[in-house]
Amino acid sequence: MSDMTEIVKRISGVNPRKCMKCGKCSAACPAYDEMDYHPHQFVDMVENGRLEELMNSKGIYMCLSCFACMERCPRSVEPAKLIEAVRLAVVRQQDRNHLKPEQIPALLDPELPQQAITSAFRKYRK
Amino acid sequence: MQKIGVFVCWCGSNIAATVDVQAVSDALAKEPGVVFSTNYQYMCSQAGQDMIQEKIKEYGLNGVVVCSCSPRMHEATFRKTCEKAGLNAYMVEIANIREQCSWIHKDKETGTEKAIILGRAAIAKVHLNAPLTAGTSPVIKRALVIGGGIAGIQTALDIAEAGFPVDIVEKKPTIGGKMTQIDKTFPTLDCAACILTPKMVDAAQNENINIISYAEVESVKGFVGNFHVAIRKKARFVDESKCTGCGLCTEKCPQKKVPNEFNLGLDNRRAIYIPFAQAVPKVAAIDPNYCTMLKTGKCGVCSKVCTAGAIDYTQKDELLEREYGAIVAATGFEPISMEKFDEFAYSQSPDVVTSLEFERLMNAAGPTGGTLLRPSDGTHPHTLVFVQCVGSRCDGGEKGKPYCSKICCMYTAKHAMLTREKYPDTDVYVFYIDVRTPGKNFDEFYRRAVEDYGVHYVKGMVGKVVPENGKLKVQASDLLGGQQLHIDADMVVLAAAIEPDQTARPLATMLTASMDTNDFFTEAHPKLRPVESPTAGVFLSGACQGPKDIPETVAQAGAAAAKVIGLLAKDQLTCNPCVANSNELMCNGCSACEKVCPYGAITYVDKDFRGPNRTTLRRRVAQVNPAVCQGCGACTVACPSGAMDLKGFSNAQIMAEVDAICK
Amino acid sequence: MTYSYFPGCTLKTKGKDLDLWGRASMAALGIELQELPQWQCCGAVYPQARDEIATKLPAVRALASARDLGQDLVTLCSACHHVIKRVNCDMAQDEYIRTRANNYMKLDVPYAGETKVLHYLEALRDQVGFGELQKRVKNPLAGRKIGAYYGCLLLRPSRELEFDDPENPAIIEDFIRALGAEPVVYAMRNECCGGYTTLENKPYAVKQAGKVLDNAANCGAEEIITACPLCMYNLKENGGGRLPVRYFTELLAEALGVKEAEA
Amino acid sequence: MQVAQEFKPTIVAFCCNWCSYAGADLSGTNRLQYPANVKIIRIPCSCRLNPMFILRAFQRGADGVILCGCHPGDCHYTTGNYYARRRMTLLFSMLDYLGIERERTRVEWVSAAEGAKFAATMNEFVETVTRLGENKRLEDLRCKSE
Repeated sequence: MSDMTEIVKRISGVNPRKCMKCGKCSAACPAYDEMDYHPHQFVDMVENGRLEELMNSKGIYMCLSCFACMERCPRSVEPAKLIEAVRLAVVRQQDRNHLKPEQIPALLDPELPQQAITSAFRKYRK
Repeated sequence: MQKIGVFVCWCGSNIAATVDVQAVSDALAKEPGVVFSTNYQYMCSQAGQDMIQEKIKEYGLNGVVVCSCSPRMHEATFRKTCEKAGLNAYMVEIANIREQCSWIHKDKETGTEKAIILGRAAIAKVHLNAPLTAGTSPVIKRALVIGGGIAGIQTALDIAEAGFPVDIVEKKPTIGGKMTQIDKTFPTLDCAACILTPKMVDAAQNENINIISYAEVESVKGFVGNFHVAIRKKARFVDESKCTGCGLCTEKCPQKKVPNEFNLGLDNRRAIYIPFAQAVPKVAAIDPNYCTMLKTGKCGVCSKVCTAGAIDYTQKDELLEREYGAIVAATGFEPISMEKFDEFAYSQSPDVVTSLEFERLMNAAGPTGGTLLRPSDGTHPHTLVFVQCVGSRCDGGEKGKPYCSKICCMYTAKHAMLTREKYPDTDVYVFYIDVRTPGKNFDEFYRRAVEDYGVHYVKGMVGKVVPENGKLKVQASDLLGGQQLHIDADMVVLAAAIEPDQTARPLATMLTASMDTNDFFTEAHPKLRPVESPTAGVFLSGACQGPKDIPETVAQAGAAAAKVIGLLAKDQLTCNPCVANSNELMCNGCSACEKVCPYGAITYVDKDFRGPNRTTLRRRVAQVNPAVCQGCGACTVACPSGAMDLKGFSNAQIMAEVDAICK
Repeated sequence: MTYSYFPGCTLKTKGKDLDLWGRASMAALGIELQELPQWQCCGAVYPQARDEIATKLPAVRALASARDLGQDLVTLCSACHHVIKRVNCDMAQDEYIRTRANNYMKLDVPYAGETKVLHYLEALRDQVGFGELQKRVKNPLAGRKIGAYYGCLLLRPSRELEFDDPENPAIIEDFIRALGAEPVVYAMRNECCGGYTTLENKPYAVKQAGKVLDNAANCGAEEIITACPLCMYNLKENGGGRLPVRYFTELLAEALGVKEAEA
Repeated sequence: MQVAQEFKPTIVAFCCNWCSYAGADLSGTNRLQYPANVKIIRIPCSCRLNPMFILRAFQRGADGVILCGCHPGDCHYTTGNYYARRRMTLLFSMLDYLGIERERTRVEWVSAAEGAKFAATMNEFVETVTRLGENKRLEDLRCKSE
């Protein structure tokens, strides 16, 4: 798991030690109540090697990638990049794709833009 | 024949841990001219100094090399030591083997090797040193204090008290500074005006103090003991000697829509104004950006109502030339602009205010007469949210400051406490990252806010403020409670970071005083010389040197005054003997040196020289005034014939160092 | 003036209105948007991980072909703009990504971020100018109170997007003013609408869209404009019809009189 | 490659007393590392640097020479660093003429507060000079002791 933590830090480019624990990321997060772990916890838990818990969390699929946490962080920690890296660490594993093509037809409605499906595919599977 | 002694310092383990001091002293003992070489634990200690003096006498040393910390630290110490033993102070050279060797290298072999080379360079230089005697220059017994806030006022009062005349230059029409805008002071909660305004009056009445208000320093020339300063006194269009401060003009002026800077634009003033009731000097000023008379030539109401005949629409800026022996920078601070932090909706709602604006809203002389009312609709707020560290402790970049602004934790506790005390029906939240309250009675004060006044302190930050239907929807994190909070607030108060005043940077350039990357003035030594600038004769008072609260500012102001008094008490100053010197036999009189000298220290004289066959040749040669020369060395390089050289840093000495390093 | 133009997947299908009125309006203003010959879908999400190279290539291809044409590249969809602009930053600033992307692409001339990427609104502001636009308006939208909805993709991260002040943007407000209508500023205009979760967590998407629209309506907006097809969908379908939502290009076409001419 | 790694260039750094020498001290105080190849010579002001000193250094076998002074506008002697800047510009074009690589000489403005900048500059400069290899052009063989 510690190798995985290093990979997550490397591909995200995030240095969790820059965090000063002010919680502004979680204060800015519009999806806070949908997530089991919150942006500031991602930073803390990656730093403390608690990656597995994050990888099993539902929160990684609830992050909107709206970058409010990145924009407002006073220390430029960029939690959104970390959350994406954790999500990648999951979906890059075999059979861990979060979204399967056969699920799609049921989700469609006539007005749904392609963008929604394209982005879901890109975010949730490899 | 040179007899050089080498003294290698361990500096405890600071040097000895990464430099083999024994190897260094052994290696340097073999250098030509070295007759004695040793090493010792603390060369700067009394025992170390005694040893140097002893060896000077024992070996008849005529040159000393100390391998130790930076010459900026102890060069003066070792020079004095040697002088006491009868050796000229300028026969001492320091090899910097701590800051520039042991502290930057980890490998002992590398460090030792480098220390030896640095020692060799110093030995090579000392071979060419010559005894130097310092000249003297007179001290002008008058001080200049730039900035008339509490720091400047206190410094000026203390200097004046010691009997020296002092001028305060203040850019605003009145002295007093930021403290005039503050309502109450922490942790005692006494009224700021009640303790400040008597000091302002003292300053005005002290016969040694001359207040030059509404003025700015335009240029500074000269050096310690002998500064020449040009001060621009801005036209206030009111004759200061005639105005009685009755204030009738400020009531009759028809131009009523001028944002009142004293209340931070929360209300309006007239085009002719006295900043506030206790202003010093209590003299009106006309704001040329708004005065109808000055802009269109039609009006003149103030002139008609002024019984003293003080109004003068033709007044021009005035340039004063003054001379001073010492200068104190006391330019203070400003809260940063909230423009780049609009997640807190500062620009979108008048009910989002900065802490300084909140001071005005709580102040009896403020726009609401001391009743806390919302700027948007004048109603009484029930829920208030305070946000700390807005723009402080950021990781640099264009947004925010990397440092802690130091005063915000305490004034926020004060605001929260006062709000709860005056209005027990309010709910007050303070969002904090850390509460920092080092200081006498500070933490007790903060705990009182929490325990006795029921202020809700929440560990976390505010992430978004959304003004909607007359409320401010605050979205914040409560890290200890593990939840995102949503509060419908009536007012949000932002503890904005503080930064040095805008005028500090250009002033530092004029004073050639150094600044740090945040534009705070740098002190000569962070621990041991905290109120002096590295530039001799320039002193630092108050928040221009770093964020500080009122007691600290007053303490530092007094310390700066003590340093100024120490300087002005001297009749003569010892000059730097490392000055330029022209070899008249080589000088060809070209004037190149004279043109580059920034101090006008070089003059030309016609002088008779013996020519061939008993003739006399009259030649034009350069002469350096050693009292004026500051020893920069610009002339030495400009001189095409090589006649000009710098004592203590001569061409031969520097080349010898180069040779020793490159060997 | 001719720009290279990247329409993107949605603008060819569900977001046709955004594209149609965008092109027609620019043409009316004398600017040609030349669709890139062989563009591929940008992927709609910027891959943030540094080791994601293949997913950045469609954007690099678009950028390189605009460079080869010697034109600035205009985008219209917020998502495309976000992806292409950020990939361009990577190509200009990140040697690791640049080297690997170029190794894949095997272009005649390696690409290193030379193309200038502009959003349609930026092109409108900088090339036409909002002052000039105001003069060209045939049907001023006087009396209409319009809320600009920026969403997340256009503004953040501001260090890379450099679109406008990320917390207090003004470009769409200026645009609305140029069309003769009254812009309504509301704080939620730069908050995410939650559209990404419409497949995953519809109740949340509904809740978040509601927050945005409530805030706009409570601040006095009577309609909303956006540049993002996903925001459009989410605010419209999940927003409960609280306010009419339209693409900003449709509004532009209306004001310029392009819409009636086409109809 | 093996040879390039072993090569340890000799670098002379001239630092003005007021800003850069203090900046160098600060990088020591903050324990910021830079290679030991750099040896600092203290001069009162960057304008004290006679271009001759640089030529002398190259002549005696220095591989790189760097001058550090106060930032333009912040000179302790008001204008000294402006003189230095002009003189160095002239020297640079002459060095080109002499065939000494331009990268072997450098001017940097380092304030007393910029300890980190000093260390970073030195690391970078040493790297550049190491890449260039030994300086042979201006070395006077007569000066060699053996």
